[in-house]
Amino acid sequence: MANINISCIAIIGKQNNPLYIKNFNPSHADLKYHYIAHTSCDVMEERAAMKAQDMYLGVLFSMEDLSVYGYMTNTKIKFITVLTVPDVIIKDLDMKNIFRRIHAAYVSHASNPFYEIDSQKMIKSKKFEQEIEAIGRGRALEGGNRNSLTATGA
Amino acid sequence: MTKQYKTLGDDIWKNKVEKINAELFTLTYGSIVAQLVKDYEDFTEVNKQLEKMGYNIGTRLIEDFLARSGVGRCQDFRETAEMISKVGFKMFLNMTPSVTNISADGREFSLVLEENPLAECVELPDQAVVDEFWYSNILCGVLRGSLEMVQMQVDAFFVTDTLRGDDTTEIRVKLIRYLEEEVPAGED
Amino acid sequence: MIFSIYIINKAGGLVYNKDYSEGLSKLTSNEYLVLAGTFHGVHAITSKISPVPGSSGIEMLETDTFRIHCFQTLTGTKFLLVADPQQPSIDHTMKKIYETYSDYCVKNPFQNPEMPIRSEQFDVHLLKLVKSVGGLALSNSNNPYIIGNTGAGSLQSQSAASSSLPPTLPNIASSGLGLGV
Amino acid sequence: MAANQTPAKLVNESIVEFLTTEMVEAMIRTIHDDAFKPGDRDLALSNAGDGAGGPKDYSEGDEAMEAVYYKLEMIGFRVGERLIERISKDRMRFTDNLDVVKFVCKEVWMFLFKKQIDNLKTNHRGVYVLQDNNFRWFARMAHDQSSAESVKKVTPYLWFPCGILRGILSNLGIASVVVAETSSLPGCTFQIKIAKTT
Repeated sequence: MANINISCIAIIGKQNNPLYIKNFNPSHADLKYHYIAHTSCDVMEERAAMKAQDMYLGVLFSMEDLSVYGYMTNTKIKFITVLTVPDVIIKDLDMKNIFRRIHAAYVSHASNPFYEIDSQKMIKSKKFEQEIEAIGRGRALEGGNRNSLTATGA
Repeated sequence: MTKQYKTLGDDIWKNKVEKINAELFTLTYGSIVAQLVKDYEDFTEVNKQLEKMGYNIGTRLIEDFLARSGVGRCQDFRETAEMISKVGFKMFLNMTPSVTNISADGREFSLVLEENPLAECVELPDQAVVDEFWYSNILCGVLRGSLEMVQMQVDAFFVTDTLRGDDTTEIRVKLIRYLEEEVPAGED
Repeated sequence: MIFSIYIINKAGGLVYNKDYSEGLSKLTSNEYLVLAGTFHGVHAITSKISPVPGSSGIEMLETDTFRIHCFQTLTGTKFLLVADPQQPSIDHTMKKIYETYSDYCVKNPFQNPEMPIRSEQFDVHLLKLVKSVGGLALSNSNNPYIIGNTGAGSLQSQSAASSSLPPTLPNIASSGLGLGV
Repeated sequence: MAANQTPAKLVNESIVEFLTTEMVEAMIRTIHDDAFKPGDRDLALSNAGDGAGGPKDYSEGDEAMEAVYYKLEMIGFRVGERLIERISKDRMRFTDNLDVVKFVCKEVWMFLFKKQIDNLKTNHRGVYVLQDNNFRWFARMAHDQSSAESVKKVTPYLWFPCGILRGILSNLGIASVVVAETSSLPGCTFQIKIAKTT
């Protein structure tokens, strides 16, 4: 069982506009993640066009000590999770679960009647922030608490 | 009395009600509120409009309530409170707010909503919090409208709302008077 | 057997009347209004002559050949049911009439409260209700009284078409969604 | 399919009926209120002008009703955008427009009206006609089978679902115009015209 160390979670809008970027790993600059997120978009579009009945798009690419995973919803919202590469193998199932939780958080947020879905504005929501925080930190801090998270997707 | 109403409410919900996914209701209400905010650009006015919509709904909804529940007139306002919570809310929204803070004279009570299907996923803009906006104000209108049809003039208003950062969501209902002259003559 | 249903609004105005039996003498529309108004008044007064305060108004009038039952809602609407003295479970029927009224008059956005009821859906569902409680003398006749103002054919077919909701759904994948033009 | 095992929350369908009825009436009321606010009106008119989206069978040229149309359609649009976000969450990716329209006919209709669309037709060039022989929201509405007056009365109630459909498609990246028509009540048809992708 690996510890999954989430370095960054990013949400990218339909027009490849950033909606939300959260850095969990202060050893890398925010700017780097912006760059990664930007680079990921094209890769994700390609993947989604090629295969992809599944929203989970797997590892998009790796750079230095980071691996970048992607997920794209039916509504063309892209989720990116950047991991610090651990010593052991990351299971797709674990990653899918992380993305499902991000997706659920996004759907709740988008349901808010005061959020303008087409506005392309960055997401500003305490509730959303807390949920992303929990997903990011929860994984990084409590490696032992895996079962509760993996069980749901089975 | 409370128990009996609970049984009645549960029974109606289970057996006499055509049900539909709550999300459609939640999203529709949210979208109406958003539209009113856009139209009036003033949260105080939107409060008013929502209450008015609720009132109009209440005057119709009461017939559905009476026809399905078959209940008779309440003996007093305390009984009305129980009826609203255990039968009314249950039958329409599948929830039972608790009745609290009944005044000594029995002419005021609070409904505390532990959940609120109207407000699921809602986060208020900061200005709405500042401007005393009550997102679910339609409920107050529904209470006023439906009670008026059974000859009770009431004042109903929100005192707290978790959407605004309060710990609870509470509606206060005050009986102003029984509209005696409008009680249909020759009632059971 | 159920002969007729009348609905009287809060103010004593007749907002609906329908006969369900052949051979009833028809009243003029003015007589119907007078009947409603008079019943409304007498109903109110009877509750006052009661020896015990807080009595209900008239709940039933009886003759050799029929009874008039009255049910008044808490909102003040009266349902009058003219029925054979043998007609069973009047209370239940009244409740069902109220439900039908709530569904097809109150929920009809085009129905103004307290105004005369004009709704084919209401007619159809009320007729169905009368049938279901065994209130109809001739179940499949082309009884002119049942039909009221509308044509017989249209109403019957309407009744069949909109008869509540089909419990099973058509299998769209195989048949319903015929794609093509 | 359902990854979240929590059963869907339910409410009494009556309150949805009461709410949609009152919504239509409330929007008609707001028109009187903002007659002095020219901004909204301009918007309403420009929107109605940019396609076949305007009221079809309603007294054409009636500015007030155009504004009501715009509002109800927008309310529906926002509902549609959010609805699709929610109900497509655990679904596989849509393969093409037809896939989306079929989803609308089955799942979306089921969600909204507890039945499926009765018939779907397409010209294979971006026009889809969805026919519902017994539109649920007409069930309680008094109507004579096809009198022009009935059609006129029920028409505003179709603007909201038109908006829902356009919202759904829009959030899936499909620009469209949706109009509804009803020639024989209680049936009605929704026509979706998908804009050509550039």
